[in-house]
Amino acid sequence: MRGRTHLAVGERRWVHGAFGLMAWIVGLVYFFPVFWMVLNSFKSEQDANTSPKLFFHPTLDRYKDVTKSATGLLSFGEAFTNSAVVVIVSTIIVLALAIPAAYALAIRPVHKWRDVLFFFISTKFLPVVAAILPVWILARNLGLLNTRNVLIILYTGLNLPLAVWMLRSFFREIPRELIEAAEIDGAGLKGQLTSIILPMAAPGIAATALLCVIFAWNEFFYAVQLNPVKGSTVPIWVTTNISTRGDFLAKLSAASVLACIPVVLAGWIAQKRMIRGLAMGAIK
Amino acid sequence: MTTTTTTLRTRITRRPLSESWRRRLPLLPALLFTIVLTQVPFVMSIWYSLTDWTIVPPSPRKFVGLANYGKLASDHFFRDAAFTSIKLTVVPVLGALILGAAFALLLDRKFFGQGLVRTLLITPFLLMPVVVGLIWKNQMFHGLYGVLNWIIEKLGGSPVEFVSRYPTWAIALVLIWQWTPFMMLIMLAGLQSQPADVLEAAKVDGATPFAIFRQLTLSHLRPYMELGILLGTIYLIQVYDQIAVMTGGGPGSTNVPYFVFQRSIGGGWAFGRASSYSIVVVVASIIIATIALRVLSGLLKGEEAA
Amino acid sequence: MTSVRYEHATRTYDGTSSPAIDDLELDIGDGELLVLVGPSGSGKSTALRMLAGLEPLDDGAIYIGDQDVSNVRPRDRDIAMVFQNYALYPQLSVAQNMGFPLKQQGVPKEERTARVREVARLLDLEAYLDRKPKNLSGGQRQRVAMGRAIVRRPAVYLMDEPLSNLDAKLRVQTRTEVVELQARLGVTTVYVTHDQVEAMTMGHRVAVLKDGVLQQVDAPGTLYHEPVNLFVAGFIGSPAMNLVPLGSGRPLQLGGSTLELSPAGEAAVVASGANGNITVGFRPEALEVGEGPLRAQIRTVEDLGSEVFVHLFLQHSGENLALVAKTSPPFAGRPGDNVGLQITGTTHLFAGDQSRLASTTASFRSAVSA
Amino acid sequence: MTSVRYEHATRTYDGTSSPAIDDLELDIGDGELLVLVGPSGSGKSTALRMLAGLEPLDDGAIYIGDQDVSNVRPRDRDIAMVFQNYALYPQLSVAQNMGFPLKQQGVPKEERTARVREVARLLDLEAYLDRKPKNLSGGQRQRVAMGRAIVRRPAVYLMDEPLSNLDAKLRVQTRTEVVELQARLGVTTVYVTHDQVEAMTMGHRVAVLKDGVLQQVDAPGTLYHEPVNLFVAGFIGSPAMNLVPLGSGRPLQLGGSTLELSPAGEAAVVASGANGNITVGFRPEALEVGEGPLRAQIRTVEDLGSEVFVHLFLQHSGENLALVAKTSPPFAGRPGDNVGLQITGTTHLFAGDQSRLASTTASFRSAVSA
Amino acid sequence: GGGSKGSGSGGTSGSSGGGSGGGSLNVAIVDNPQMKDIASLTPSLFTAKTHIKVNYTVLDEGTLREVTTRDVAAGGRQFDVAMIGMYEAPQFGKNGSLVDLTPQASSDTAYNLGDLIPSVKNGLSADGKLYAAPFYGESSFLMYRKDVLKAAGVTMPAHPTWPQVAAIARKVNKPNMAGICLRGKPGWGDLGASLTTVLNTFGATWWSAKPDGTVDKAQVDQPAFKQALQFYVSLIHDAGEKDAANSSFNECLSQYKDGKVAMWYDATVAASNLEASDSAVKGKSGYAPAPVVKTPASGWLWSWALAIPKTTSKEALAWKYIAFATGPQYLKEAGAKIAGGWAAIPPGTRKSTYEIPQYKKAAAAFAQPTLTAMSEAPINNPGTTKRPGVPGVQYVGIPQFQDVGNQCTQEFSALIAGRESIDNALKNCQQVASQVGQ
Ligand SMILES: Nc1ncnc2c1ncn2[C@@H]1O[C@H](COP(=O)(O)OP(=O)(O)OP(=O)(O)O)[C@@H](O)[C@H]1O
Ligand SMILES: Nc1ncnc2c1ncn2[C@@H]1O[C@H](COP(=O)(O)OP(=O)(O)OP(=O)(O)O)[C@@H](O)[C@H]1O
Ligand SMILES: [Mg+2]
Ligand SMILES: [Mg+2]
Repeated sequence: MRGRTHLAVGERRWVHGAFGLMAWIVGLVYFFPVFWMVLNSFKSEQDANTSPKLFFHPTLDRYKDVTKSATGLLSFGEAFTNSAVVVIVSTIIVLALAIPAAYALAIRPVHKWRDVLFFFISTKFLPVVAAILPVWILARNLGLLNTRNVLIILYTGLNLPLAVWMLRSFFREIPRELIEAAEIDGAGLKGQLTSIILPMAAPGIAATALLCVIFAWNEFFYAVQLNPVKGSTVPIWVTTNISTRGDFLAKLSAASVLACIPVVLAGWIAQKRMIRGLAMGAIK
Repeated sequence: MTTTTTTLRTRITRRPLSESWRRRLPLLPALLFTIVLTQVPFVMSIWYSLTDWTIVPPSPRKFVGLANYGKLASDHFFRDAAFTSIKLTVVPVLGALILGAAFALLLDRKFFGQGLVRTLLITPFLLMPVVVGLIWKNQMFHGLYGVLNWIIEKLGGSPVEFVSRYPTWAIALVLIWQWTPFMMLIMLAGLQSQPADVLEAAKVDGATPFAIFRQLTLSHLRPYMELGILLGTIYLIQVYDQIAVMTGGGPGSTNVPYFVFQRSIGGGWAFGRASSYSIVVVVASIIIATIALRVLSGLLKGEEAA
Repeated sequence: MTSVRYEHATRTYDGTSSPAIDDLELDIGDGELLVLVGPSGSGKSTALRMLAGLEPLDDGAIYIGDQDVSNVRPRDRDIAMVFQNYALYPQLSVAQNMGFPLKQQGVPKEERTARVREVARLLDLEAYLDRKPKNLSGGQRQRVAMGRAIVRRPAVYLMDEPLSNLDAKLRVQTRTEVVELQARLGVTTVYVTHDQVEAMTMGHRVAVLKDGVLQQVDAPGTLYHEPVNLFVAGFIGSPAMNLVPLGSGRPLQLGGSTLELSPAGEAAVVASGANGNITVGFRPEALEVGEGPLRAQIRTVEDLGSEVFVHLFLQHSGENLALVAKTSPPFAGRPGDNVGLQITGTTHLFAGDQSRLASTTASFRSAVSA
Repeated sequence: MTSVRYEHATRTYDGTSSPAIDDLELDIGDGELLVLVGPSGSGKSTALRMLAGLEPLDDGAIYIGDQDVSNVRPRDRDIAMVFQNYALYPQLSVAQNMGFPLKQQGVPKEERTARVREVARLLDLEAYLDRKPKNLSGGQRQRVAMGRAIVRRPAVYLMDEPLSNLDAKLRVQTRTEVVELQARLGVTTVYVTHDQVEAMTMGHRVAVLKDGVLQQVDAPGTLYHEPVNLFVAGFIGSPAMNLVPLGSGRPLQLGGSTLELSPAGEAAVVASGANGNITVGFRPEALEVGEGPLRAQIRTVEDLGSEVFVHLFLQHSGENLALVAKTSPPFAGRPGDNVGLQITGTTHLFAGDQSRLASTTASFRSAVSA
Repeated sequence: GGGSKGSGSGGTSGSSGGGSGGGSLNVAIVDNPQMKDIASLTPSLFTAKTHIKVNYTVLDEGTLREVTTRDVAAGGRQFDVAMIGMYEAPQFGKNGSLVDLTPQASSDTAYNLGDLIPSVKNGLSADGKLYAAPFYGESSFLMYRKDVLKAAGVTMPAHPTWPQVAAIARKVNKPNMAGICLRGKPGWGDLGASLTTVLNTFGATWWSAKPDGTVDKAQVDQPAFKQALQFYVSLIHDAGEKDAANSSFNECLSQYKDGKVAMWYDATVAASNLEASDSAVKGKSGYAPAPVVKTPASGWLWSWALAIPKTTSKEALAWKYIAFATGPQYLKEAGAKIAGGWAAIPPGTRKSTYEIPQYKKAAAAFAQPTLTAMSEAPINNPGTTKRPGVPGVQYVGIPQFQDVGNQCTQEFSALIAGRESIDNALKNCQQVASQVGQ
């Protein structure tokens, strides 16, 4: 009201201000590499590959370069579409599988639920690199190489343990009485999920989904090994701007900026909800 | 009353599934999916590890028993990689955790532009690992054109060849940079889940901010820290992209995933040998993970199976 | 026929050693309103949860009508329940909360709306139908929980301290509504409360639990005037009955006075063998302060405006015995005054095994004159 | 000198339009126990939080002793507070919770242990000292919160409904302990409660809040017998005072009878100009059921054992007016009976602006005979 | 040919090939500028005429090798045409994983097989069969700043030796301009390539050969090897570029263009960058053959070439594409159409390239030195002793070299960075190299 509402009683204004200032400094320093990348994306290759310069002729040419599409080459648009499809579909499947599983681990727990949970999370310790060959052979034999489907399946597998783990803790936060009340009021599994559990765990589900999206959007290794061709995703597109015989930093920066925008935007928009979601019950 | 009784009766007679199957059913799709997706390749890897299979030059897969495992025992490159792996997991996880906690504490109070600063701090986590590695290597760490050296020179120091001279620390720094926001989010969640009334009670009870932090906040954050360590470890133990683009391996930067990569598709093409490495890694990881999870099961404590 | 019957019903929670409900035998008639009371942790909520199907039975059975429902799922039991902590659906509006059970039954939308509106009017909630529970005060939330239960016409109502968070005025009002509604619909109801007034006024019968064991089931007046044992005597009524252990000597002595029983009372004591330690109980309103052979000192005086509680100390076998008397204002005594006491109402006698021997008239006689 | 003074203290929460505490003027003497009452949401907790330094003042000032503490940090105010929702430290054991404020003051470990143990004994918590709060029942938690406050010897105690979750018996016991402790230590105390008995019996004075505005501060008896306005009259006492708006006609008419005031009362009404609508109030215990000119019908009878509430309907200008009378048992009337009513105690007269005009004796006279 | 196999090449390759009326191909290429140029010209120069749609996958060298090697060797059928290097071509050819291109190439008169630079053709062949058609070729030579050397009063000999170059480097070395840029970044194709040419001419070798040309013994622990490595590393330490352990072609290119180094030993293709119109050092450079010590020539030879995996079902279409991409016609058409102009057309594959007038003009500064370097590359006899894995200069043409080279150059790079001792590095490398052939 009077601007003093941020101050607790007896708190001194300059102390408050000093902490604010410190946070700003930390934030700016921390963000600097990203800022530098964005800055470089507006430079010429010449300017980018030399001593740091703050003053230069900004140009959008690198953006033109990287978005210029030639038939036959993976274009930004295609990569973006592919990424979007792969990420969205896999995240939806993850949630569709993880929600019932989390229900069975948290709300009406199965016998030995703890072991099941350990199993899920322990699969995250399998080194992705080490599994690539059998995975590649399986994909080859199933005719899945060079398809989006193989990425959808793998990203689902990558994120599923995390999602089960997190959703289980969120579901545990839902007061037991609510579920009991719904049961007494005559609701079955579907009724309980749609009217109680999902709406209540919504911030948690959103946080989980966002993490899945981030990890899937940025995944490079499986994508390049199993589907490097035209059907591939944004990270592959970004690396096509790297060159072994010539400068590429400015172009790469421009490409990276474009590639990161969707997830960065999603992260920025969802950060509050994400914190709320995590606070809800990432623990327990 | 009579109508209720009859509906009651008809409902009672219908009981298709036993209780335990009704409970298990929702779990099965996810469980089957995970088992098929992780265990089938795992079993295949076990089989490969018992052969001398190489792709280049193509050789017939010959069963060699445990020979690959025998050679592994004396492989000091593998040991070095394991050691590097530990360093490149422990240092970034702890570093990111500490920094993340510090940032979270800074962000937990209201100030002008709080949302914006949080946004700035969160961004590194959202970037692609490959891109992060390249930016840091070429634009921050570069011996000649890097911003860090530029600053060092402006301050009168002599340039440092960060990546080639201190590869472990350079990679660790980048990993810390990228994972601090994640830890920060978790810590922030922890701080914000701290009940406001408890903090008020502490103030009234005469506790200074430092006393509140040490005596109350720290223990409240504990499970959140454990979660951060768990998730951070899971992802950081697998780091590959940043190493590939920053150093391309070498002493001090080849961790186990990169080592396995080199032995297999990265040029070794010896899939029999490489598979034996992965099996060892998987088994070791699971042993460590199980111990860690049981120790950490502060995370699951107090939840009795219902 | 929707009577309810607990038959040797027993429930022990995992990780605890003694049962929360122990071998409960209880018959509740069709259309009866049974009030369930007992100290905190005595198993009241557990008893309701067992009936609702939320807790499995470890032993015994529960019947609704003549059907054994021990293995029937909650949603198939046709029960409506008001939870102790409301258990409102936070993301649904008040109207949706109250309409939820109807929706699950497939009641068409218009009928749902109409019935919800009717109940909301009854509970004075019409103005809040579109709000979310978190924007309601505690009392309003509790009324929504009540509304969600009574919007249905189930076989049985279960209400777990449904009025505990209402302020005094609203509480009186809502209590009356509940009683009238229950009488009108004739739905068998189990009602848990820790409020003395509710316990005494609402139920056809009152059941008293202690540590999971049923102590007494009776009409409220019977409970008040003829408690079966020490526990019930001390639990029903506020301020509580004065209970004085008088040992086994004869005649009964208190603070230098002799307690003279009516012949009937005397006979009962004798008949019981007069063994064990006898405890004498008399309610605060049966203790008259002013004249009387018993000498006591006033400790505090609590003037509630409409009545006065006088807390007294009595020297009895070397100890300070605390007693409470209730009188009408004005009361002139002050803390520290020495006053005389006499019993004017019923006196209860309890045997060493805590059971009641007799309720009789009695009076103190100065020991000196004896 | 640890008197407390609110001086024009005002607090408006962000996002709300009207102040939660509005221009509060209140003097609390050194060593006084002031009870704060008011309906839910009236600002009781806010008033305590302002005094504790947890809410900034938007206007006015607060003094502890003769120091203006408006800008002093909570930890420097030397206050101990029992929070409405306990606010226990979940990660600390009961003993650590209670020892926390002492630790902050640097009290050495042995002394801390000793003092905690002493308080635990007082509150019957000795068996639980090593438990974490989440393993306690609601009542036990509340006692820990209480213990954490009283283990200190602060300048001021603030207690926000500290006994609300205890069962009747324990409540009476703890209430007595608190009063004795406060008297012994002489620490200035502000005590919030919604319990009528506590309000009437614990405090030296009682302050009544409504919508953030202080209505009356007085000794409990004064409050009960001479409420300054309609709100206080209706709020204090349970069952509440019967309040009947009688309009502005003279003589005052109720249900076909005439209300005949004492000369003093009549004079007061006349002196006030007799304008506006007069409301008449009389407490349930002042209403005698049986003989009397006023004819009413019994609606329900609530027999509490120790007393009986009779709910009545009275035809008054075409409407059913609800009245309550309180009598001693036994009461023979049954719902539906027609009975006569008469006023036997004080009658309060309130003006159109809700303020009390006079408290006087009055009686009804049959209109027919007038 | 494998035309009878089903068209199971996964998701995106639309219609099955075989006919001349169209179809589509999956082609994997490396991320060099010349490859990107052809990718953007393919629709107009190839698809428009043949109606064959070409889907390119552009990958960096390392990833391309991972993906194509596995695809070709294990039959993934991910690609119909794969770009492979000179290192792989003969090996894969001998393994039977690649289609022999000789019949088609020799019967296709427009393709003009005889026009290929012989050393390149030789390097891509095994047992006289051509397994990959060269798209791009390079050798290595020494680039130096004429102005800088002149200012320092030194002249570059026409055929410099390494000691001479080292002396010049040390002489012109200044705090703000290093004497020479040499590769130091780990990788058999990075540090491994430059260093191996130095090893060769110092008389060192990775392995000795048995009489039949197969691997005999690892020679990393021999004095000559240590001497060469010592020479290379101390030259970098004394007069090399900053952060050498991190530098390869691109890093040296930036520094050379930025005036931070006076000399640079690297791929001949660099010259087209230095002489490009926007280059700050245009016209200031001289080009000398790769320095030598004990051998007459030491320049490397490398080619990126297009090959057809045996597993593809579209052999005919694939050849059509290869004939277009590596044929003489493309070279003539591309110059006018690509952003870099004539100087940027794929060099080092055909003799006829060096007769195109526009190219001769645009590449006047380096065309001749490049052609000479390529022709003189000692592809069958790189060192002073008999070694396995020929043809091959800067690599040993055996499957294990990739892995050995990677691991050893990691050690050597650490040595350059000063994190490792030379003895330890050599010991580790010897251990790795010794595992070959056991
Ligand atoms: N989930 C549980 N696990 C273990 N013990 C429990 C559980 N719920 C209740 N109890 C124990 O069972 C006993 C009966 O609990 P119950 O909730 O039925 O008491 P109550 O009579 O409803 O008490 P209140 O008046 O406090 O609500 C108590 O001792 C309690 O501690
Ligand atoms: N943090 C807050 N933000 C906005 N409004 C608030 C906040 N806290 C309390 N209020 C409002 O301020 C008013 C006074 O609240 P307060 O908690 O002081 O009431 P109270 O008298 O203690 O009530 P109760 O008896 O229910 O505890 C209420 O209308 C309440 O809704
Ligand atoms: Mg209960
Ligand atoms: Mg309050």
